[in-house]
Amino acid sequence: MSPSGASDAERDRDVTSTRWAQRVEEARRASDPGMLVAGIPYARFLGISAEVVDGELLGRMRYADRLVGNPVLPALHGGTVGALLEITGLMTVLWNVDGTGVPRIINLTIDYLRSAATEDVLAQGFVTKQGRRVVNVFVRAWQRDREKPVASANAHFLVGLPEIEGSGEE
Amino acid sequence: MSPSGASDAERDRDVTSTRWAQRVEEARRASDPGMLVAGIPYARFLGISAEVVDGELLGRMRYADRLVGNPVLPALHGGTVGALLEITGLMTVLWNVDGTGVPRIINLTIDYLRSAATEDVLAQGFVTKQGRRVVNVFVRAWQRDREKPVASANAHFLVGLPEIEGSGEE
Amino acid sequence: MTPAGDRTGPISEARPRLDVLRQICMEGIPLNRELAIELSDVWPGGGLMRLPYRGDLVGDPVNGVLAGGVITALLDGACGMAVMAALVRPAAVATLDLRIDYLRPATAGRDVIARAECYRLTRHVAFARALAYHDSPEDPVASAAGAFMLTRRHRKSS
Amino acid sequence: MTPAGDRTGPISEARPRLDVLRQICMEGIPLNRELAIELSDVWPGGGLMRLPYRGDLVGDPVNGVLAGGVITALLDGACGMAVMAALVRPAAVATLDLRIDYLRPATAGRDVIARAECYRLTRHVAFARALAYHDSPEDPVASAAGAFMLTRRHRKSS
Repeated sequence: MSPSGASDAERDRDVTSTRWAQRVEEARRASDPGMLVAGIPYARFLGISAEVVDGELLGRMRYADRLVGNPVLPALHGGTVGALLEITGLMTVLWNVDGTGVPRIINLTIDYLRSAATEDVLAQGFVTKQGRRVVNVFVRAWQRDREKPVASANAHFLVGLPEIEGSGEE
Repeated sequence: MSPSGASDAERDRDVTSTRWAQRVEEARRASDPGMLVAGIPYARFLGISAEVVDGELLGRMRYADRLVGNPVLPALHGGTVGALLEITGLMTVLWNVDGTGVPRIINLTIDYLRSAATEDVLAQGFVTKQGRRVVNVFVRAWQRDREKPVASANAHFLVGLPEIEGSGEE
Repeated sequence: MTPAGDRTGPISEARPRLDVLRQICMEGIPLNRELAIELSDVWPGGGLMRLPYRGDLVGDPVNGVLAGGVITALLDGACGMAVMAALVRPAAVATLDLRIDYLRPATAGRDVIARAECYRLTRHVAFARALAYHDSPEDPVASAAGAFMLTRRHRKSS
Repeated sequence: MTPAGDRTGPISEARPRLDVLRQICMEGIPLNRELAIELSDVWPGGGLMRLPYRGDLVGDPVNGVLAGGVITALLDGACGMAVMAALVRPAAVATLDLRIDYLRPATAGRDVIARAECYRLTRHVAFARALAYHDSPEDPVASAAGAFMLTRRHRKSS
């Protein structure tokens, strides 16, 4: 909230935007969203990747013991499935919406539908609203059976902002 | 929260449950969800009805000037579209889930997708998760073009509770 | 993933004028007039609205409890009002989404009050929350969280 | 439509035992151990959790800001913990849904604290909310609202 903090954030974001723009271009040329996901340390930490299969962008979280939230059931931690939904949502925006500005997440609501077994999780996103400023994405996550989702999320992203914006309050 | 208030609520709900059970039975026999909606004063106030068209349950809110939220655009008030989504969600649970206990709404999130013009609004719900205790319903509202929804909602209902439950805290 | 709310702006410190907001939120909105919703108080970034109990707003005539949708309309309006009370410069406010948790049934025959606050204001997006209650926000009947899009008409559209 | 939360129960007034909840929330949950999340404090119906900053949890290596998903995991865990801290009798707690509003990016290099409270407890459903912040819940980076299903195993299933 301090002026210096704000200008740091400003500079950081500009650097981020430029980097992102380049990465998005490269990934699109290679038709490989995984290149973008690989640049997110937390995605690596959770074993999350993305790929295009039969023209569909899919997110995947590889099972590892560290993802467990309930060792008794056992079940994956809801927060890891939430992160997969969020990252897949972001990729869906980058893949379907023109422009290379960094989409900024406004909010998301995660619905937990079934307990997630200790195995891989897949996810796919759908753009449900594309406004000039706001994109709404619905994402579904499943394990073996696509028709039995373990969780879904509805997320809003802010898009279409210029790469470098003049500073300005409010 | 007072003991007397709690027992009043208890008694009221028991009466309500019995009435609902009868009404739900009657409406199902007549294949007319509108009979249920007509019993909700606020639905009448907003001009909301329900009908089964080609096997699909549809909610409808008839346009009236009182529904306007923004006279400049002009556009319907989001709260009225929210009420249509909520009532259609409830009807979807009653129509698709066995048992005649009163579904109790836990929560809902409304996404506003487009400004709603000053004309009728239609809505349809889909059960997205049916647990023993919780039913998750997705509802979409549109005006002339079903492919251009004006709003959608995701709601949780508590179901499958016995008609008359012993009292008990927590 | 960078959150949207990264350009924090000050919430107006000038006390919003109750009469101006009342005109916008009440007289200007037919549904609020129909529901007889009253803007009771307003302060920087927040305010209070009251919905008088009325039999034609109940969800079930047997128990006389107000319909959930009435409380949704009240909370929706209250959150939007809080955003307007937070703005330094005027903007068009559009609800992106609104979550309502129904905590317990309202008590039949009693008015419902909504206390709303805009707790984060950024250039493009505002966040608000509200509680609906009879006596005290400590004992709510419903709670709401919403995100709002801000559009300033005097800026060039891009 | 009758809200679900109509059988209000008392939130436990006994101070929950930090060591017991710590065992359940921390040692018992591999992800929390991996993230080095710490249960700092607990009280009836609420508590504090701290997530230490770490480079491998960031969303973008350029700016070093923690990924949104890390904060989601923290807020999810904190809300669940608050529900457990509110229970008088033990129950299985399952998250029905969780809404997260991202208010501003976390500051690179800084720990994030989540303050959560279960603000309504009913027989079958509990409602919790939480704020994630660095210094003060008055200046949050994210907020959460969730609904939780309670299942008591000792009751006969029906």
